Amino acid sequence: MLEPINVSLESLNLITLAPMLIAIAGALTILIIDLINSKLDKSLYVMLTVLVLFIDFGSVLGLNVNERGFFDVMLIDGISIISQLMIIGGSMIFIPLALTSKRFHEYSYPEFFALFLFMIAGFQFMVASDNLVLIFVGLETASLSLYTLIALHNRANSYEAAVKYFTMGALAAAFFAMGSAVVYALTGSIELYKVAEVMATRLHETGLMIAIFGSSILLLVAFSFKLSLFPFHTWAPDVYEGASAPLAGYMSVVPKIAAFVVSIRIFGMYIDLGLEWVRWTILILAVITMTLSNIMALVQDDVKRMLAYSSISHAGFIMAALALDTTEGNTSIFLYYALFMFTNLGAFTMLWISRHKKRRFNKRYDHPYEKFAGLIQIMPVGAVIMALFMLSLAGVPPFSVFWGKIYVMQAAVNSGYIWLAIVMGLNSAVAAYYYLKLIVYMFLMEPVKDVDMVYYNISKPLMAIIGLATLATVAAVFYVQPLISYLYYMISASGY
Amino acid sequence: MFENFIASIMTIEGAAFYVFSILTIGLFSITVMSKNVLYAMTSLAAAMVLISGFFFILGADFLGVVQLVVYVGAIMALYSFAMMFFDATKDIKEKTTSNSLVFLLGGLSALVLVLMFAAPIYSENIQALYPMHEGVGNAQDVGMVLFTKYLIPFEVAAVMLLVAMIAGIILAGKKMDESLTEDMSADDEILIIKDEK
Amino acid sequence: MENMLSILVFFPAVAGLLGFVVEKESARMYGVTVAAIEFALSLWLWFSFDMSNAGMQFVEMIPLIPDFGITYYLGADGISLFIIIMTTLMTLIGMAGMSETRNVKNMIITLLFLEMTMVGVFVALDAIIFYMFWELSLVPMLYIIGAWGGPLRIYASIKFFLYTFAGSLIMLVGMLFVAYTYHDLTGVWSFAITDWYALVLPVDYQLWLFAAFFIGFAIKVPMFPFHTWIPYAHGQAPTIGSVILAAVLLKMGTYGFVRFSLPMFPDASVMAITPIAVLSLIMIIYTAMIAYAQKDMKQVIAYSSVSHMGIIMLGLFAMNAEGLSGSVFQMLSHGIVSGALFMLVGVIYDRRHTKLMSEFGGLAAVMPKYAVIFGIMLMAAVGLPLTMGFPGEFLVLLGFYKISPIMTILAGTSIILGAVYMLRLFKKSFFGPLNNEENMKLKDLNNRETWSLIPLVAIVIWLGVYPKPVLEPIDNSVKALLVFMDEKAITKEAKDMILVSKSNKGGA
Amino acid sequence: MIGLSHYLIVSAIIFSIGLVGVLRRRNLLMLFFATEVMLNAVNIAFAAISHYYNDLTGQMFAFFIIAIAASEVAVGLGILIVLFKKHGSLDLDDLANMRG
Amino acid sequence: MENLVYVALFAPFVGSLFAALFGMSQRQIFVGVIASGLLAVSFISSLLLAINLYTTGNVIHVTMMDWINAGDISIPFGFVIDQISVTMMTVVTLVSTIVHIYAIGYMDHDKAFNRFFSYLSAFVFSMLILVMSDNFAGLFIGWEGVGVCSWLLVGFWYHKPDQTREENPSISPSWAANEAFIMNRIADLGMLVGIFILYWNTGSLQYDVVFAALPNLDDAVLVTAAIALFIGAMGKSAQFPLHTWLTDAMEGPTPVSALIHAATMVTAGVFLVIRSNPLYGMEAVAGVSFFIACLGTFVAFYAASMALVERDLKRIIAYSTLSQLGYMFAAAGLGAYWIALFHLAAHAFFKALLFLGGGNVMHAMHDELDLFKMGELRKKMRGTFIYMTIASIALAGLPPLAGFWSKDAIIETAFNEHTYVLWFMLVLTAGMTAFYSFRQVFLTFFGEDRHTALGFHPHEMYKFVLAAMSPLAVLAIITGWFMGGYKAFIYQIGEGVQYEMSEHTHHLATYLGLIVIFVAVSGIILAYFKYARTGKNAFKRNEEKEQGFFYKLLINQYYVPKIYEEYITKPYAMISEVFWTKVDLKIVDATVDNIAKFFYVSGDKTRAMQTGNLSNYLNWMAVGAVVLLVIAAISAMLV
Repeated sequence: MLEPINVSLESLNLITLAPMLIAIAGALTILIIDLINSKLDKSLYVMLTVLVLFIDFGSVLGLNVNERGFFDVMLIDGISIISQLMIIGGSMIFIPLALTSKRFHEYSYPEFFALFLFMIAGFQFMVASDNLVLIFVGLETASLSLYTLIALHNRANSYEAAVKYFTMGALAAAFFAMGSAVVYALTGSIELYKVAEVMATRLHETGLMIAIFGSSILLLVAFSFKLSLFPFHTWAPDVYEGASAPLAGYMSVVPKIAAFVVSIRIFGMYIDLGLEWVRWTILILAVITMTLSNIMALVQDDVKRMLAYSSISHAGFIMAALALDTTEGNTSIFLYYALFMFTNLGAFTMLWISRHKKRRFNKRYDHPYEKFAGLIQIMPVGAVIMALFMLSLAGVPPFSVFWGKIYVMQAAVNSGYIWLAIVMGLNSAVAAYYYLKLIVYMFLMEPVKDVDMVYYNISKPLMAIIGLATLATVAAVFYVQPLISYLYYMISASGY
Repeated sequence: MFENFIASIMTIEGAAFYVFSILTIGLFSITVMSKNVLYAMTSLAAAMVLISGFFFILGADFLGVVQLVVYVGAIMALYSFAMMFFDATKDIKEKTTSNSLVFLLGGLSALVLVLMFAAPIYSENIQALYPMHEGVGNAQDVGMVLFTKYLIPFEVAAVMLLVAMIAGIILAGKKMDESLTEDMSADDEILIIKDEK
Repeated sequence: MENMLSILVFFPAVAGLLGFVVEKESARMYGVTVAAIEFALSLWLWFSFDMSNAGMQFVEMIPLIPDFGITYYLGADGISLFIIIMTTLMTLIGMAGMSETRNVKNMIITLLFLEMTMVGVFVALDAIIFYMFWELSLVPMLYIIGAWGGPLRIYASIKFFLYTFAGSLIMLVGMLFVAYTYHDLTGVWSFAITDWYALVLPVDYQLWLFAAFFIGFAIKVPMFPFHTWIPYAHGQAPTIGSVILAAVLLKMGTYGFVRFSLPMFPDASVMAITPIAVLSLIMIIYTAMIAYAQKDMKQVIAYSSVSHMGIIMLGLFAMNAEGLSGSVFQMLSHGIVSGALFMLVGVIYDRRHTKLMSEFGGLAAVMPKYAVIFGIMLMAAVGLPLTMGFPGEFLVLLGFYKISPIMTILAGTSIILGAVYMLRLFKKSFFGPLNNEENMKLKDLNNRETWSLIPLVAIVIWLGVYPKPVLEPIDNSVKALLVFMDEKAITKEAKDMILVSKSNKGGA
Repeated sequence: MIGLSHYLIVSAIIFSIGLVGVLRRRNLLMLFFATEVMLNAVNIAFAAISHYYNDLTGQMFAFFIIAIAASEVAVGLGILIVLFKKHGSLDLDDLANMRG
Repeated sequence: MENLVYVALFAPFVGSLFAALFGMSQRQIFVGVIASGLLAVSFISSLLLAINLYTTGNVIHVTMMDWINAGDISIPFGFVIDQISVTMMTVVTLVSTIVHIYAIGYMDHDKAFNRFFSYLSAFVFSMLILVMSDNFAGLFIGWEGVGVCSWLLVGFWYHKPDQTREENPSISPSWAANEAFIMNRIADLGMLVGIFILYWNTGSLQYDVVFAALPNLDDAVLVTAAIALFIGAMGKSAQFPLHTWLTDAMEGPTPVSALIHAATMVTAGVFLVIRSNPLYGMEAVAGVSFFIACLGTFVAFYAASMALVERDLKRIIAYSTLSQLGYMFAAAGLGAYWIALFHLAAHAFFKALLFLGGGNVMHAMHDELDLFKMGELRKKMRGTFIYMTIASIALAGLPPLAGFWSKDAIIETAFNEHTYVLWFMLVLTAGMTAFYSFRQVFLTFFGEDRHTALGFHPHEMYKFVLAAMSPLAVLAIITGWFMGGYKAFIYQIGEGVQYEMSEHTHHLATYLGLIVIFVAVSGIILAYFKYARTGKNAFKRNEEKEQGFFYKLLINQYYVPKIYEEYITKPYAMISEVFWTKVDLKIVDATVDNIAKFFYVSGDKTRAMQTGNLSNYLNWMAVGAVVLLVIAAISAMLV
């Protein structure tokens, strides 16, 4: 018989669980409310979700840095706090986008909001642990919710997107599991801090390198899928296109932040062990990703798809920063996403508000460039705002993404990867073309059809979100400093 | 080498291993290659039963049971319902991707993985973090770890299953049949402001 | 007025924002008034400028991102002062003389934003702030070319934007590397150019960085072989766009060389003399010949503009105060003269909607005032003494003679080839019999056109006869720059090559 | 004696079989089977490692993999059902509306 | 006295501005009158300065203000009134005044009367800057200024269309103007280079500083500087091979030709050499100087040869100008600077007179210039006839008129320097000069009346114009008499300009003079027999002779303009076109576009990987994973 185990409540450090529990409790509340009264309007659920997220945000802010909890499964370090804050923040911007002036299928389900909160809880678990099991389970919770959210948009394209995403996700999950198995076989542990210790002692055993490299590759395949690195990115454009515009914008930011945190933990570990090979593999993948998706974005006819490719390119950009494995590099990841989040969500929101079921400009696409032709004449303010987002994405100072971009490039230069900085620069130049293309359509061309407006789907909450995104994009220079110092502090405090 | 093989096959464990290995590999191959969904599914179920056999050999009794219950019981049941729903009992026609590429990839991946696992991956020096205890049943051991160290993942897994359930219900639900966002016949997606009010 | 430069930079931008409120019909007057106030402000800057001080004045410094060393840091010296004044002047004149009638309000607002970015580039003393204005300046120009341009306007505007954008990104990497080196050596992050000046870099670093900055600046200048965007940009741009482009935007490139490349990389600059001189020579001769082959008046001016930029480039690398001061002076002169020439071409384009020389001939008879002003500007463009074009060109050639007599002679062919294409242009359009029916009834300059051109004529002559008020502050700053470069240079070759003025030899 | 490697190699082979299935299959249902195969292969590996290290972690992981597989099936089948309702087919090749 | 300097300098400028004010309005006589009056003021001031200088010997040096100060260079607007500049000033202002008055009559009917005066006065102002400046940069201002004014004035009748070279060798006024400007620019580059050399070696551009520093310089520097400056002089003074513009410049109104292309501007090159006599007089640059002399002699002969067959009245005079400039250069090159300067002055007077007379003829003949269409005009244009004869005698170099003294001195110099070849050439040229100048006189004023048949009814010029020309006529006669006085005057400058014949030459002077006179008279007589007779012996055009090789060679100016056109102008245009259409558009620009296109096309290509088919996506993923695994395995084995 085993001895009973005595565990003190303090040693569990339950507070580390609070944020996720809040999200889960929120989700359950929504489900219960629905059970009580099923005729309630989406606005109620939107606001409830925002409130839950608000509390969640507060509880994350209250966490202390570098704590472990619950038999060391939970890990609350700097990056887990900042990533949770960003995940919740991004979600708070995203969810009010449900308040459109038109009715959409997914928002008529209260479950949509419950799943959304579950997904956030999943992401939070994913980033707040260094245990591969919890990472895996968190990841799957979030992913399964996300697949459903995509499918709920309820169009042929969304099903197609969901299926593609799901199937490839399942394959990636298998790779993740296999990778974990190899890691486990190598070290007898699946907790990364322990893995790092053991692996360091086994690095020089003969014949073992193949397993070490192999494990890194298997895990890399899984996360490259999540982060949409070449050649595992193929799902991304289709899924972004099939999903509703705000969800696509959301997907290009929040799940990636979570995946980046785990990647920092896993691949940072490998690189820290002195495995330059892993660093180079990631670097090369990152470079190919940013270049290839850039040139593919060049030829797109649809703004949403173009933004999808551009999001892939941005992810490649950041992945390169990850490979640097320096504090600056890691800071730049979060800084970049913090800045990119507003701009990209803003851009996708602009597409969202231009959504119209019947007034289509193109059979195949929802948002072809032609739709925006001459927008400056039809809706000048909208055109200017969209142009600001595009310029920001292109990396024109002083708009937000520029600051992220130079920070990434500076990090590359600081680590001696000047060629990488140059490649990033040239890629930005190529990228400028397709952002410019939209600006050209909006400002320099004549409207294609006689339309008196393009933004059919606009409502006050959406305007507020766009206003916020615009403000964050334009005034970035004023908050970059506190942001950098906070991020840098948090990241260096957690030792990355 | 060959003597080793003979020696290993002579033990019960060894014999069982080889039998199970050959059977699972064969059955899974059928799953993958068969044109008939029914055959594929049946062979999948059978192979899974055999895999639980592996678990029993390896002393993971609890896992073996779970494998039987969840996989063979739940998952296979789901699949069979799905199969009935999709009416997929007939042979299916598939345009297969070029077989040479597929087998090349499969072969290469097998080769590399085998090479990886053939490496001296096992180390005597590794201390078990959560050792199995002599004379304690596997289920009890597992329970002890599952409800201390792995309580959180366990709970998250519960949430995940809840998510899966909700997702399954709403996706398969009747409400999904009508698409507001696409069907032109459906009620216009515009809910002009007056409705909102 | 401590924050004079900030006011100078942001006044047009604020005015531009407020301009959205102004009613369409009144927008033009609004723009002209704002530009006039801005010009007055820049003149005030001149009057409060301490002529004897060669260093930075009106310095403002507000930390923006201290962790990353980015500071809102502005200042002006003798070199930038006049370029700023020229910028405000040309914006004012361009706006006053603008004949555009489509979407005037948008044009005015765009121009005001453009003015902000242009002034910003010339007063920024922080590399990132510089880069910010540098990049931002592309956007309004893109819009101006793209929205009001000719049939190929979209191609031209995109080419303009992407070309310069690509170049400046390489430059950005260079900037980041300098910042990194600075951090490496001092432990402090800083993008302040004045901090960077203190950085003594090894020669190979200098060369690489020089190359990175070179690409950014050379495309803007535009140096051969990066010049091909400019014929399109000029060819398609509306008059006002060409005026600003030629007068101010191109100067950003040459200004960049003075502000960054020379003081930061003295050794590399000295090593780069020959390659740059060769490129400049190609620019001077090759584009002058191309200008000769043109059939379109505006293209002649566009290519001539490139050719003249070659002279400026040459002067920058003369490594002596004569050449460098001349070069800076030539920037001003080129700005005013080529701006005026583009306006003049615009005048005839407004009347005839063509710029082909073959359509004209004998214009001097029907448009005498126009011919006179055109003639004066043309003479200034070919560097006639007592016009503004001369002192700069003369000093540049004089200065560069010290480096290489042969190259100077080749560069000097500019005065011949310039005369060749300019006189051909003048002959074809203004001389000869008045054959074309359509030209017979052309009206001479109207009041608006006259009064926007007269100030330029006055300046061209005034600064040709008495360049001292402008040349002296420039020269002071240039001399200080050379002393600084000489002290900073680490190789013997560079120290030998950089010629410090005798008046400065005793220690600056 | 059967060593760890034996199990792992079996696991590797089954994993590859699963991969071949994923590559070959055009019917989504059958494709899902193949992913199950891959996950099962990993389970064998985990159980074996667990056994040889005498450590329970591997069994835990395998346990969670089973749970994950179950949820995936639920969601996956849900998606398949809506898809089937819309398209009337589970063939991948019919599913290429979005491309380029 | 300093104020007088400014008065002399700025009076024409004021006149120019004043005229410019009325530049676009109707013809106003008072504009011409005022401009002429202001020039007279300038002349009087110059004269006073000259007298002052002559009596006191004090060189006046004024600095008006700074012009360009950069680095170590410091260029002021400074003016020096010494013997050389005052000579030039007096000559220039005198001739200009007369030409201005003349132009009031000559340009009477021109719509752009006011503009003309503006240009003409501006020219005088520039010329004065050129001669008065105390530094090379100031000289260059004037140098370019006169170039522009020349451009404006040659192209004054800009409305005339281009013609073929056969119809009109000068093509059109505007073409000629451009040619003149561009040719001058070529030379100006040489001059600039000379200025640069002097600056970098002496640290200044002030004449006094530069000349003081010359002895310390390397020979090579001196030689290159001398060559470079002389190239500048060659352009302005139309020396071979930059001479073609001068004859074409005759497209301008005749007063312009008289003033600019005879009396003043074209002599600027000679002036430059004289001004730089400390440089050209140095041992080290003796070779260059000798070359100058040779080139001068060659041009004298070369131009005279072309004048022999020319039929265009003005072009003949232009060739004679060219030829006389050659004389001046010969003198200057041989070191006889003061003689060159003296010939310059004398030439200015008689050549201006000749041109103005030619202008009268042209005015009378309604711009017809073909000598073969004139004849027997002396009866209708007595005054003009007398003036032109005086001027032609002076040009031909018969005593006691001005041309004899100065030209004879030059020829004597050539003898004195033992350059007998040059001497012989110069003597021969003198004969040719006499021949062609009298050929022109005879064809115009004597012989058969050929013009009436063609419908010309010539009439004499206004009286006031003829009166205005009289000072020139007087000067053309008497200038030579003051040679001795002038010599004393100019010797005040110093050794540089002093030149004395050797004893030996002095002895032979009379004989040498006689030889020249003999040759000249023979030329005149030959011309008389050929062209002046009437009746049976009257001159007839010989078409057959005009097909001869020499005739064609000469009438086509030795085919030099044609060569320039075929081998310089056309190739230049062609290469320009190639550079533009082939190099710039097809190579440089296309490269840029192709880089962009490359990205676009590769985007289109890679887009194919996004087939939309999930199976392909899975394949991509599997391929990626397997490839990475294989790479991992291989690199692990290599590690």
